[in-house]
Amino acid sequence: MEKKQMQDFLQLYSKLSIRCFSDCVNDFSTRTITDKESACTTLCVEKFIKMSQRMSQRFAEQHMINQQ
Amino acid sequence: MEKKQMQDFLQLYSKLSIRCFSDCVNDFSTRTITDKESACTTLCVEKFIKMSQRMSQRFAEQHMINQQ
Amino acid sequence: MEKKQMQDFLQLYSKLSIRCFSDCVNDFSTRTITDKESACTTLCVEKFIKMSQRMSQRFAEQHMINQQ
Amino acid sequence: MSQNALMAEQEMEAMTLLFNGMVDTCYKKCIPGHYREGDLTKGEAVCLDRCAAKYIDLSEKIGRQMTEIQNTLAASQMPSQ
Amino acid sequence: MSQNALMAEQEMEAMTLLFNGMVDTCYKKCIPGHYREGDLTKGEAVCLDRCAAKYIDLSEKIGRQMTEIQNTLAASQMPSQ
Amino acid sequence: MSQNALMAEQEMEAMTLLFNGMVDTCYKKCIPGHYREGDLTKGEAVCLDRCAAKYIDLSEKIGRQMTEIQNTLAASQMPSQ
Repeated sequence: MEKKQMQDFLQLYSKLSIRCFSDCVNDFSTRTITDKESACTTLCVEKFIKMSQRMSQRFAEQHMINQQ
Repeated sequence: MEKKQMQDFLQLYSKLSIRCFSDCVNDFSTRTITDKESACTTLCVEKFIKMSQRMSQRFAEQHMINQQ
Repeated sequence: MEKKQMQDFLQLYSKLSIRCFSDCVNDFSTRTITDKESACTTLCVEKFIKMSQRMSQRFAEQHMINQQ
Repeated sequence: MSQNALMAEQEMEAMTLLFNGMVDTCYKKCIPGHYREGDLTKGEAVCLDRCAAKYIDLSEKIGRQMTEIQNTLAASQMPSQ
Repeated sequence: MSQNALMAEQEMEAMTLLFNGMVDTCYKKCIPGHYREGDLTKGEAVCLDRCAAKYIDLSEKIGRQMTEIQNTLAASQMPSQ
Repeated sequence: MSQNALMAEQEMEAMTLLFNGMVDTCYKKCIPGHYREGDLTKGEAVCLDRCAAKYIDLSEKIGRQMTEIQNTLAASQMPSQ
């Protein structure tokens, strides 16, 4: 992987960790992730990546058109 | 425009887009910006830039004095 | 101080200023910091730094173990 | 760096900032903070498409307004130089 | 820069991002926004320890999921190259 | 880079961070999120001026406290080196 790609990957990784943890984990009565928290996180990551891909397409379509 | 100035301009542009869109656009029943949203955005940009200029002056006055 | 350390110091300084001001200052009827605001800020800085140190230890313990 | 390479780099940076701002903002507007499925629902997808279109249009409007303000400021500062 | 030095730098950057994300997120989850004392209370300390453990575990899980998704994408894009 | 140029750069970076933090924080404290006019109202302007003064004073106080803490830490770690 190229350096630029690696940095994008790390940025996305950091952003997903913050966002999905914030949205999915609220119970601090134990130090172990519950099944519910784990399932929520899987869906959060999946949804965010699908959202990102869709936004990329829209951005390419619309922004490129406007630029011409 | 110098490189540093251009970067400041881009940062401000990004910040204003995020802030004014977040504050002014809440209707996603159409893909077209409404007149109300457009007017709100114009005022938002104007107000933010006036705020920024005022803060620059205050910062220069006060911070420079404290440094001496 | 090394360049990297200095940048970390400045980042922490900026973060603490934003956070502690946001949490501790809400009265804009004067331009002078009140005793209450000043006391709150001292505790905020102290608590954040203690929190940071504790998190560093936990991070080192747990993350290093997981990596092996 | 050549003038052209510098402009290409700035254009790239502008696009990245715009895209990231759009993703973060539209995520907040269109995706609720609980997750019942990994796919985008129909409602989420429609909301995101409209949000993207509006975000790009509004950003361009903001860019034009900023350029105007900057030109006005530059013109008003001429005499003092 | 050598391949090894580059990897070490990226590892370092990944750790810094992870640590900063953990500190900011766990601060929001565990420390109320008023300050009655400078020391961490017992409750805050326990909450932070658990939050740190959970954050690191969940981040690793997310890293594995992202790698999987990336591999699936890379495989699916092979034929078109 | 010379020692002086490095210090000037760091001073500049510190000022930029301080200014940006002040603008963002005071905007949140003083400007409501709806926009009825482009000019700053009298109330907004007064609030911003006071917020700026307080922000700079408090930041300097925080800077002094951080330096003290750092010195205490450095002193306490001396013996173990």
